[in-house]
Amino acid sequence: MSAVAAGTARVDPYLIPALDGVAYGLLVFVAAAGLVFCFGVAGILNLAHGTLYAIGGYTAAALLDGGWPSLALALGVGVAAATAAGVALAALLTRAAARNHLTQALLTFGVALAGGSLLVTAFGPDDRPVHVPAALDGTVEVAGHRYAAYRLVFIVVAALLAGLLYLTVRRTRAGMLVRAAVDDAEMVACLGVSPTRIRIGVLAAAGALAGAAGVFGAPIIGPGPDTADTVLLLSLVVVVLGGLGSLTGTLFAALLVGEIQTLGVALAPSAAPFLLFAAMAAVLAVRARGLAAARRAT
Amino acid sequence: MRADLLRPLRRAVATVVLAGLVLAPWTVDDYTTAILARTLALALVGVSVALLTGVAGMPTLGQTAPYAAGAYACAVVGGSVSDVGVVQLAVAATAGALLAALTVPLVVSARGVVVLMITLAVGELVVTVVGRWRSVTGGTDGLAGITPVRPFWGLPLLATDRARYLYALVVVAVVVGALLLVLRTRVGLVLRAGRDDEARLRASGHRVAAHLAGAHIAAGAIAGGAGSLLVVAQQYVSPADFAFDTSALLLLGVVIGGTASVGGALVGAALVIAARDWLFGVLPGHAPLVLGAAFVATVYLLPAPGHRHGPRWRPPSRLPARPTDPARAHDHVASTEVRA
Amino acid sequence: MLRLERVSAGYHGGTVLHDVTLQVTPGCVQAVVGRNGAGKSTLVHTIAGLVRPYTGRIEIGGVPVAGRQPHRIARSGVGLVPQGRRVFSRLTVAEHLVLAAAPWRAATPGAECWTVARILDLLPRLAARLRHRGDQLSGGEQQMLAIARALLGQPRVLLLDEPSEGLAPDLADRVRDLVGGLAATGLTVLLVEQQLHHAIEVADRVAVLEYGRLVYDRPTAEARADPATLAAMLSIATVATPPAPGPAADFRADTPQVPRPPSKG
Amino acid sequence: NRGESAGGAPGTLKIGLLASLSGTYQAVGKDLRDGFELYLSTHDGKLGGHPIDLVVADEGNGAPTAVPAATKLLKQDRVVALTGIVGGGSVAAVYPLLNETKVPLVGSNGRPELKEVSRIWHTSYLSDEPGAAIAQHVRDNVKGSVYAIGPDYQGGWDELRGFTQAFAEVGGTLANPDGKTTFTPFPTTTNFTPYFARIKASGASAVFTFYAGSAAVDFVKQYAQSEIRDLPLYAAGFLTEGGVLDAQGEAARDIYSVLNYSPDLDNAENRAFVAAWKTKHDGSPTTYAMASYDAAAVLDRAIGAAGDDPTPESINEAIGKLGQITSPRGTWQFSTTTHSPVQKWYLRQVRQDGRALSNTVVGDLATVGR
Amino acid sequence: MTPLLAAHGLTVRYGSLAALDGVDLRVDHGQRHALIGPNGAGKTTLLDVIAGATRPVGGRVLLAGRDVTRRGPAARSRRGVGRIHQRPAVWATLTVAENVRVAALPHAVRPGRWRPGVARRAARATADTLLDRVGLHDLAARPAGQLAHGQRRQLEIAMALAGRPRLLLLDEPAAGLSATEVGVLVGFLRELPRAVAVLLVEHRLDLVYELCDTVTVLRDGRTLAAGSPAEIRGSELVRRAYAEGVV
Ligand SMILES: Nc1ncnc2c1ncn2[C@@H]1O[C@H](COP(=O)(O)OP(=O)(O)OP(=O)(O)O)[C@@H](O)[C@H]1O
Ligand SMILES: Nc1ncnc2c1ncn2[C@@H]1O[C@H](COP(=O)(O)OP(=O)(O)OP(=O)(O)O)[C@@H](O)[C@H]1O
Ligand SMILES: CC(C)C[C@H](N)C(=O)O
Ligand SMILES: [Mg+2]
Ligand SMILES: [Mg+2]
Repeated sequence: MSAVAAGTARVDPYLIPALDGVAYGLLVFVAAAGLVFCFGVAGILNLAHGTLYAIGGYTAAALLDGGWPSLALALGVGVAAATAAGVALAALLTRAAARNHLTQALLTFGVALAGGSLLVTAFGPDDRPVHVPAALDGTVEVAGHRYAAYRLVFIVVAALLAGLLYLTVRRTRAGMLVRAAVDDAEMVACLGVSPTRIRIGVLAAAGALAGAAGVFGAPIIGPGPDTADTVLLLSLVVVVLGGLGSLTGTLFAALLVGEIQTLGVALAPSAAPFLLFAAMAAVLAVRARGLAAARRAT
Repeated sequence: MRADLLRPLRRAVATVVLAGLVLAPWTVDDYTTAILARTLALALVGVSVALLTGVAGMPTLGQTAPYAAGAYACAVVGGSVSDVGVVQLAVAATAGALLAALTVPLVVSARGVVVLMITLAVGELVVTVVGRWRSVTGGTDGLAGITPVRPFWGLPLLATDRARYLYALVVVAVVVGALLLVLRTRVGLVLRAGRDDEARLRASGHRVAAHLAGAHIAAGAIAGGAGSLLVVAQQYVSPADFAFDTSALLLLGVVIGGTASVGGALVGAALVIAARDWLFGVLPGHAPLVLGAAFVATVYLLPAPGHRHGPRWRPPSRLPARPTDPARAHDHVASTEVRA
Repeated sequence: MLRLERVSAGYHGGTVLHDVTLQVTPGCVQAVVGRNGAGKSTLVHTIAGLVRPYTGRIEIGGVPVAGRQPHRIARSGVGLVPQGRRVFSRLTVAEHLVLAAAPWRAATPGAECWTVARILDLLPRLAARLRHRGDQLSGGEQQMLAIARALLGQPRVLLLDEPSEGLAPDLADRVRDLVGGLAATGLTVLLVEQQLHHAIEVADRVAVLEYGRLVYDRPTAEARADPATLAAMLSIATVATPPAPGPAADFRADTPQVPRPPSKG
Repeated sequence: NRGESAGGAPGTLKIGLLASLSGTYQAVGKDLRDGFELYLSTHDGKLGGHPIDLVVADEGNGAPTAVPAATKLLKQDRVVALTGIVGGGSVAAVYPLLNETKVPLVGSNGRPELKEVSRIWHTSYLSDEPGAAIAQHVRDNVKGSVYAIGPDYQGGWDELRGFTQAFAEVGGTLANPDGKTTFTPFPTTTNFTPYFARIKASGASAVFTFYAGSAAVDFVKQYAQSEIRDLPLYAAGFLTEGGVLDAQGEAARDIYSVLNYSPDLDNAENRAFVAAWKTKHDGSPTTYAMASYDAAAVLDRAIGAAGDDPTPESINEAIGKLGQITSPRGTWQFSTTTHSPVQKWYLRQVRQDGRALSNTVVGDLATVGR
Repeated sequence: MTPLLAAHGLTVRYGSLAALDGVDLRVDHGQRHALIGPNGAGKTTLLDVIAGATRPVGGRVLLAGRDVTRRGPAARSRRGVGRIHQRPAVWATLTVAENVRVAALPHAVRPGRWRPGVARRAARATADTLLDRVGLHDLAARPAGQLAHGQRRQLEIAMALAGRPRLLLLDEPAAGLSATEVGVLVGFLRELPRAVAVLLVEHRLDLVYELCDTVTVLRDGRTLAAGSPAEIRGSELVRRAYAEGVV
């Protein structure tokens, strides 16, 4: 009896961080979804991903007033704006996309720098407050601990997104076309489909995902001058850690990042600043060895 | 575009740039000279990035790590052991090479974006360590008031911006010259081959992992040496000098300069860094906007890639249908492609 | 159906194809042979839009297509089996088949529509590999997939760039027969082939490319009757079928201009 | 020919202002610039009778961008004095340049520990002073131990050390398990929930902290939704200062903080300052703007006292002789040892003020300064 | 005498599919050995295993009596295994001549004896001769990425020979070559020093029967038959194997 109590006592302080790790990981997954699609699946390195997210975030900050209708409105406007930005990016990318990732990086990083600067000019240098619907603003009781209700929202959003993405990418013709275009855009053209259209579609979809993530994620990450960088870095980490293009891999990577930044911090606070990057380097290096061993030369 | 035009053009540009660099400190004010000296150090890191990214095919965001190792090693040695520039340079290069050697197991088997992320992680870890190791590095506030150096035993201390700049220029010229010579030997050939197709290189009997490790360590040594130049140039060093955005800008500068070309990387990295520092001065608060727009514009100005569609943006009618020996028809493309 | 008129094309401003003029009528198989590097693949790519011609006219079904984007050309009914297979390495065989299928595009009148079932019946090896990704297939299996991919697009003009490469002999024969059968249903076929006997067996006409110029273009019957000329063109000792003795005409003198067969419709 | 033009009328002087106009602390940087410009515009664009050419440069995210910008101000524009500078790290990086060019710095925000301050002046504070000022109050009002947490960089170390040292001196105990302050990685930490779990487990009765900028927003918002939201939160005033308070919204209600300034201070100087500020900007001025305004005031008097042809040297000398300075925060003077203000600190609480929340002064704390 | 190559019980599995299932193979010094079989029989996989590009889950590879199963492709190449790939693999941005030189480099001097310049000069000389012989001399300065398909195959042949192999693994060397170039290839193989052993995978059986003295037939990852060309040619079993590959 007392052993059980002692056991619970030892576990108890870590319960909330562990739960939070899940919620935070799912938030990261939602934030990264656009990049998963754009970079992981379609092979377009979009360093303006964080900026697309920030567009959604600022929209949420501007439109949310604590009621449900405003959430719907913000979602609509945020997604539309970020989609439009994605399409604009695709238009800029047409010539560069024929080249390699580094050129894409140059262009999209330029867009991110300029776009971030414009957003700050438009919305000011401060972090903007976000008013979520009152029903979500409170806390809920979890195993005797209080926990922010809004964070639990991400369990639902992430599950929906993951399912949707998986079905689109794996099961639809559009998803197959996108994957095929990464391999050989010319052969896709020879099947009668314009690679330019695919690219525009990909960036529009990535923009929409990032915009939606920005609206949903605004109460937790951003919107502010650093939001774009934070989201971009986390997303890149998660996408690459997840094995580029694998949705389940990305989901696990996001959860890992989430737990490292919560449970890991709670367990080993002094190592906290090193945890994320050390884990990332280690995982990637080990996996690269595995891949190197399995590489087939034909 | 033609090789026979392009090559003399390159030569001419290189000569003008070099002459300009030598004469610069007499034509501009101290401020610009100081910035140029710092820029030279960063451009040398850019060269090491190009060596890895373009020549060896390992895109990197982590050259700030050996750069930092070199800089702090130099600062520590400068403060307590020797004020001789070449000694500091050697120590810094060794420190950079050692750090690079330590990370070899992490990077050699990875490729592409994965290397990018691993090196990013290494860079961030090193910056974190540097920021917390206060007794040696002075923490996040950095080490200020570093003693001036003399280039060689018996020479006077470098007391002016101009002297420091010239010292940096000589070191950069020597290192880049040496690197260019080495790359013209089979070392460069094999590295480029590995970038194209590694499996084939292995099938031909080359030890690819050893080549890559060698390139990585050499790049680390170069970046370490650049660290010592940074310390000389700005007499101050802090973890912020090695932040992620520096790596990112260097990589982009290298892309602008043409990833596989060492000279291009030097110029590209220098341009980007100088633009950043200069824009910060003249356009307070709007530097990112201008810099970003400049990056976008650069993509459109970069030479066209070798593309199957041929001259899309040129009206075909302007091209004379040259009756050519098919064996020779593409020779001019050859020389531009290799450098692209 | 497929008409090229004085087409020049190449890469990066250099010219590979010089003034090629060629016409393939529906129901015909036009074979193109030539030494390595002669420009056969460049010709195929130019028709498919992957290489943009510098000058000249290309017509498909009477519509000029030169300079159009590849996907527009593909939509006008051109199917391509490229050299080197170029299957999508990360898509499974099944996904290739789904992607390539263009059921909305009517088959050539008189020809049966290509369905996945029909393909798998023709190439049973693929049926056993449906869940393999493109890069997990053997060379021959990839070639089969490339053929399947082109057929499922219900092409009216089929460009085959060395389709028998990497196929085991029996299968290569089967593909050759298939090509003949396809033409019989009214398809227009351009067949690039290194194994001359394959080409001669199915083709209605044989053309020879040399340094990017069309130096020979005759009905197969003529080529059979005069194998020595063809052999000389290709600077080989014999054409697979034993050569019948005949006068070795100087082809350069009498075939500067390609005689055009009357259009069948 | 720096100060005097040929006609005998006072010549134009160049003053350099270096502040973060981009990057993490850009809100702070803009306040520094606006505060200084406000002083100029309410004083005919003149300091000490000389028309001023204010050259603004961007400090960016820290030292690497601050150094070239400062080099430009000092070596190209040849300013007679430098002001601003948000980050302590930037000050340390610029410091050797100041010695080289012999130009005084009248800093208005970040202040690292420096060995030699003959040319360095600050109108803001030393980073350990806010914590030291509030320690006694916390000791008197909290029954039980206090948990100390802050960002892991020089600023954070100094702010927290100020509190924990003074707190221990007056007999307070920390709730942190090992008795040492918990530091969170900076600026990477955006999720504080795991730390809140540790605070909960420690059984603390209150929390003391320092964050600024976007980290402050994250901390406060998450605190309000955490399981320790009922614990009183004491902080160095930057936690709820200026724009971050708007972003925090309701979550910031009731937080206690300590600062050398609040816009609702009741003195003539402040009323004029706040009124002038509000004609140009939305909202109330911050301590950052106020310190920069004061830096202008300091330079105004020092240039006036530096003779007809003020040089960097003479201005520096004059600053040392200023004595009492009347300021929106009340009167203060430079400490002779640290060259930073000996000033009074106020206890503030976030409360409803009309429609918005604001930092309301609820009491005076100690006067601090060495 | 120990055979040049001895493979025992080689097994490679991809999921439930056994690409190789306990294959034994023996190639003697100087032997011309053909490997044939329908598509997907496992021929390329077997070459991959011998060259070290694929690790088998079971079995051993012995080169001149030494177990090299755990060695990588580079080590095996330095022990005299040269190969060309089914899909021509060349270094696209290097020129044709540089391709051959790089392929020659590790083999130009004995390892351990470093004499500056010797390797480079030797590699250059090798490149010149070989390019002449495969007929790519005119294209020597062209980036290999611009070669036509068949030209790449010729280049790869030159690259394989530049490594002075003792065992030459050829994966469909004649595929995509025009009749003229096939003639050149046949000439090449005929003129190879007698000591060089060849393991030839080819679907053009006329070439196989013409060039090789031993033929091994693979099917579904197993050895179906082995023997002299005459035996294999007449074998009903082999004929059926091919036919079944079609159905
Ligand atoms: N991308 C390219 N860039 C430049 N030149 C090229 C390119 N592709 C092919 N060439 C050149 O064009 C010429 C014709 O090539 P093509 O591929 O059309 O020949 P081919 O007749 O198909 O040869 P093969 O039988 O070997 O496939 C060759 O000399 C080749 O080197
Ligand atoms: N990486 C892989 N993953 C899964 N299956 C594979 C992989 N590589 C090869 N296979 C399968 O193994 C079998 C043997 O392939 P291999 O390439 O050795 O055939 P092959 O005899 O060379 O055929 P071909 O004559 O068509 O080139 C094929 O059925 C192929 O699908
Ligand atoms: C905004 C301020 C609280 C910054 C802090 N003084 C620092 O040193 O960075
Ligand atoms: Mg071809
Ligand atoms: Mg094979």
